[in-house]
Amino acid sequence: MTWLGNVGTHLLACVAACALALPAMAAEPGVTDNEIVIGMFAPLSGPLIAYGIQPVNAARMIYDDVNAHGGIAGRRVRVVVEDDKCTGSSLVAAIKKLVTIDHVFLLHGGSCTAALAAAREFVTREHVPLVMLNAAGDSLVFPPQREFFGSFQSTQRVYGAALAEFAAGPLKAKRVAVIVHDDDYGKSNLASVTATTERLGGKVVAVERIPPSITDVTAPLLNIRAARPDVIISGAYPAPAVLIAQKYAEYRMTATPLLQSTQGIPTPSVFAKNVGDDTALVNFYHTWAFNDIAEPAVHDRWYGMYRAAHPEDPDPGGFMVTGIPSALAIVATLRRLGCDVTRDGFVAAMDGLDLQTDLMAAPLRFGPDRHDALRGVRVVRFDGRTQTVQPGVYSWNGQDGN
Amino acid sequence: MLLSPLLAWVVPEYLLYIGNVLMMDAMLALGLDVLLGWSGQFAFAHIAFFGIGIYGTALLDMRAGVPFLLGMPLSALLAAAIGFVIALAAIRLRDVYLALATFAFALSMQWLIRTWDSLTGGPDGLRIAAPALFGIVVGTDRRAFVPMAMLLASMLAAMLHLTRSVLGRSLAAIRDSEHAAAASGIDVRRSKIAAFTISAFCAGVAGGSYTLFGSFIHPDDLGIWQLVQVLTMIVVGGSGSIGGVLLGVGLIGVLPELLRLAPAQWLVWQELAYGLILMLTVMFLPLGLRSVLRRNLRTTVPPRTRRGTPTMEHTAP
Amino acid sequence: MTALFSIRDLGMRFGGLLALDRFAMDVAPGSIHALIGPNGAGKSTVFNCVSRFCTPFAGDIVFDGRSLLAEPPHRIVRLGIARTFQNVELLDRMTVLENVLVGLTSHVPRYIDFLPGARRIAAERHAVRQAEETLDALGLLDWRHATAGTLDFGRQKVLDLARALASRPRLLLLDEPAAGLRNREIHQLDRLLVDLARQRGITIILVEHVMQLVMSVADRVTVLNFGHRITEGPPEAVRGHPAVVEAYLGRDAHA
Amino acid sequence: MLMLKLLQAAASGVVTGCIYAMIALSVVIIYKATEIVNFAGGELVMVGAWLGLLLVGYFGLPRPVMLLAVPVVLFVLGAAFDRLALGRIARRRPSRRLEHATLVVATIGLSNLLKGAVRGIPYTQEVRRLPPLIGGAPIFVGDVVLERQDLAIVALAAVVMLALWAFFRYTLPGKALRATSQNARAAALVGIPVAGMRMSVWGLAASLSGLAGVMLAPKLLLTPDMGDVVTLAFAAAIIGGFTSLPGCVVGGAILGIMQNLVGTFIAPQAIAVTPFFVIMLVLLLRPQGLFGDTVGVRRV
Repeated sequence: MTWLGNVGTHLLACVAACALALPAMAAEPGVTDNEIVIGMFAPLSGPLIAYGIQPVNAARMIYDDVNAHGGIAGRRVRVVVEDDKCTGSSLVAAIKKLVTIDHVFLLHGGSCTAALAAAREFVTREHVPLVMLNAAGDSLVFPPQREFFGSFQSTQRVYGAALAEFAAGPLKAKRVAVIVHDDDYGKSNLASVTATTERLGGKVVAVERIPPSITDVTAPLLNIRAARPDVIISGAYPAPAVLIAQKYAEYRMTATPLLQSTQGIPTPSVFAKNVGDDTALVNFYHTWAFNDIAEPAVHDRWYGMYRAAHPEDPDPGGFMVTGIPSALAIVATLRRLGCDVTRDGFVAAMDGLDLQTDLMAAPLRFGPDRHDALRGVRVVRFDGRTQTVQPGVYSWNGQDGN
Repeated sequence: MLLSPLLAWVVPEYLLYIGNVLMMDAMLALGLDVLLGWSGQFAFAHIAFFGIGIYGTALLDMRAGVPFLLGMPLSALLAAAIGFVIALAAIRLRDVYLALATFAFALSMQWLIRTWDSLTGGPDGLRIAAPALFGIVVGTDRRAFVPMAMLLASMLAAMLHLTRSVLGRSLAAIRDSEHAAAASGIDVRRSKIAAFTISAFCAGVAGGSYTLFGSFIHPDDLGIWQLVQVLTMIVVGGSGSIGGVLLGVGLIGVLPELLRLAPAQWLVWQELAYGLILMLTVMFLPLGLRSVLRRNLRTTVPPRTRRGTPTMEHTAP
Repeated sequence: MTALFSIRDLGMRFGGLLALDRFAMDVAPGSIHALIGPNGAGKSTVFNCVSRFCTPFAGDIVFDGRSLLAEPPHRIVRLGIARTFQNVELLDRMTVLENVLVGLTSHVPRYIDFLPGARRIAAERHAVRQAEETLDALGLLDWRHATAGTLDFGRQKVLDLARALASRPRLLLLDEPAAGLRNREIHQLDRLLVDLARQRGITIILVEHVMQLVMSVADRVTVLNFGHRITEGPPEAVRGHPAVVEAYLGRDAHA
Repeated sequence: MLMLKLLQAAASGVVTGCIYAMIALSVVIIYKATEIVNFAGGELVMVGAWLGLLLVGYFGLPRPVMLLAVPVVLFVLGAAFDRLALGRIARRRPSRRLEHATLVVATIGLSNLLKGAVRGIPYTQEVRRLPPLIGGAPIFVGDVVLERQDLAIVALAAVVMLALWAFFRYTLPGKALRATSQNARAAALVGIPVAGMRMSVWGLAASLSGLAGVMLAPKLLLTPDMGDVVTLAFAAAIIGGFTSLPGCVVGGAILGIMQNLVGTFIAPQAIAVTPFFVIMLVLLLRPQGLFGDTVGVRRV
């Protein structure tokens, strides 16, 4: 329970200190004697609600828990939630409302990197810290920007690098085939797979960039089969990921391991049911940034907490946990600030974050020149029924594919 | 208009942003209405012309150093030129085929923007550098508000002129009956091409105006759903009339922002609500909300006393 | 007699259906020429060919010594041919006045939109005055600001005619002007047509089912069935023609 | 190897093409009867598929019952849409031209409505799949792999196409529908209930879409956005001429094969744009498609 801290002992000291610091802080937006306002935004409508509704609920659960335990330095956390629809214009409207109408202290949200990028100039100009919820694209944290903190469940660079490393290491693969989408996720996934593979002495023998709307994956899989790879790395989204696994089995390619990035497999049991044929999964691996698969105790704790906090949603999907790490990082940083809560102070404190949690595969770390929190993920073998976490954490070295 | 400089300084940036978006949507919708409401053609290409306006203005500024005041009209002209070529090829098609051909054009343009990385930034989107007007860098909602209002005002003036012009009357005639229009000497083909071109030009201007306050554009923002939003505005307000279109832009544009006041769990049903609004409007108010507002203002009942010597007399059947 | 307007061996096909088969007719200047025949005989197709809405595969249409087949639809009215429509093709959402202004299109210079303000306004005023004269002549002036779609059917038919007359045609094609009118109205139409032809010298081709009108006003009648010309002649001669009685009059006489 | 690639791409393309064809058939019969392009065609497929999953997966109904129930429910949905929305629009006619745009807008409204309704159900947030009706090991023809369910899809598309063709050609209601579509006024004169005909066409098309959804769900995967596939159905229909039933199937197969060939020999990135190019090219060069019986070009 590192993140909860020693609430009782600090409380009195802080309240006293805050009373002294009060006049200096009156000007900081979103912070009063007894309240810190956090502006959250995520897709609550439209095609991508799976990345918004439950993660936001999970983050709120963390804040509610903090409040239930006395708040942070005597202040309660108040959350204002807005819908961003995962479109640029709606997201910018949401952020501008949160900042200029609700006067929030910081922004916490964003599930879609491309939409979030539309807010870059405004956030930078207003100097509002923006902690990304679960966006897994790279464009806002590479190169790092002062106000943006992200990659709490890692980014495409990490997924790509981890799978390439796993392929070169335990699987001893020399020839790698890559299948990704023709969007920003696909671009950075491919870049880091290529760079890592080449660094480790392997070779990318086939690159297939497919549209997310693809209905027939025959062509890319024929191309891959013709390239005779030792391993196939896929960065596809859920529906194409299923089509790929099916076609891969149909073409008897299951001797070649199939490695899938997280975004294609939100809930493994549903994925297996969709593929419909466990023989497709005899040699199947995927990345996962969380420890809830490896350790049932971790799973039970966080899912139990969610069910208690949101009894109306008793069966959360696999992406629910993606709302948690960023909230934990915010709470930990606010605690370190104590009562002297300013935006500049928050940014500086975030830059020094080094948070070890039971939930994440690796520590969440920031630095002045590093605003991507998580660089290590686990690789999980999945045969359609059971998930076996492979030993070790696979990490991105911070350079490949930059 | 006179108030706008004042407004731009006292109003929170969020509201200014909404205002700017509404003004841009108004230009987009007015342009689409030239095609849909005036000449009765149904086409999806509008969103592509909007994209050409955005990417054209931004790239001319950033890559070639062409200032906004030159780059925006140039991009709009480019949109108009492409619109003209499409019109030449597509205008002879029947209604449905025109809709389908332009549907395909809009989607392939989106694909082209997404795929042509080196020019457009492709799937990473494009950061738009703030343009300068007369040496003043704009790029924020506050500074863009007045130029946006001026752009919209000029477009409104042009539209008013168009409604009173012979071309405007010809388009209205084509919308109501192509046969009667042609038999009365209206060159239907030429008028339709003109409407298509003007419409594309307006979309280009609307796109160019986006660079005044928008700092980023992504190919995902140029999809069919965005066009359906504009379409909803026109249909709900009342197509074929400037006032109706502005009314629709105001209502439908503000709706998602009003919904922010609603409980979060309602938001999931937004899409359904849009569909319902669209259907109910075309079912019960084929001329849009405007017709409700105007019903009391303008009467179409003929006067009781009549002068002149009628050659033919009619009583109601 | 030199014909102002003649149709020569016209052939028109819709898919597999032969709509017109070597159809021919000549119309003398200043005359009222009726074109009759049962439903689907091809009468409206003749008009649509003249309006250039459809293109025949054979034959020619000549007006004033000039072939119409080379002309696009909007040029026809400029040559002096105006028409009305069987089911009334009004510009429903425009006002009565605007409908007639549209009819004046062929007399408005095409560059008018680009004229300087004062001259444009003067030209527009002139057009409105002409339109109002036409409306006045047909008794629709009081409705000039009404939306055309809201008029009753009878007035809509008059407006359709007003729009056609506004172009000051030399040849007027009327597609069932009497359909749906009452007896009294038909009587007035009768007077109007005669007036147009005798006083204003407008040549009229009349497609009509109301035989009472045809027999009263027509100088000449052409009978059409299955795309063929069955017979042609003065009304009295046609009335007694056995093919006509069988194909057409026998059924419609009761109407 | 090249030959094998070519054959496999073609075989698989035919199957996907038949999926497009099934949806295209529904779009085309509506167009033939009412001259409306149904932009909600894909959403009807989507609703059918989710409904099938609901009946089998949640209520545990046996499959034959589901196969019967889905078309029935969809028939009601389609007929109700025509009756309540389109019929009302067609009756009050501000102007003929406007009416057409309005009817298209109504189908766009229906598309959003259905999508939004399904999206509101939390279960649909994740991609789902309906297990195939026919399972079993794939069949090898030489080195070309053919899945049994794929063969079933091809067979079904052919059967549905033939059945519809026969229906329109030989049965009385079918003939009445054809007459209605060719000349509604004349049809009304000879006593065909035009409004009822239109309604049943919509019902028929919707139930066909629903059936297609149930059959295709194992291959397409269920999401609230799966209706976007209607674009591909449009392309298939346009290749075939947009009014021809066999044209849908041939057009679908051509498109499916073309997409796979483009993906295999040019770049998979170009797969998405292939149907759009096909639509534009066909409309530019040969608007009547391969088998269109009406010319898509007007004189005015």
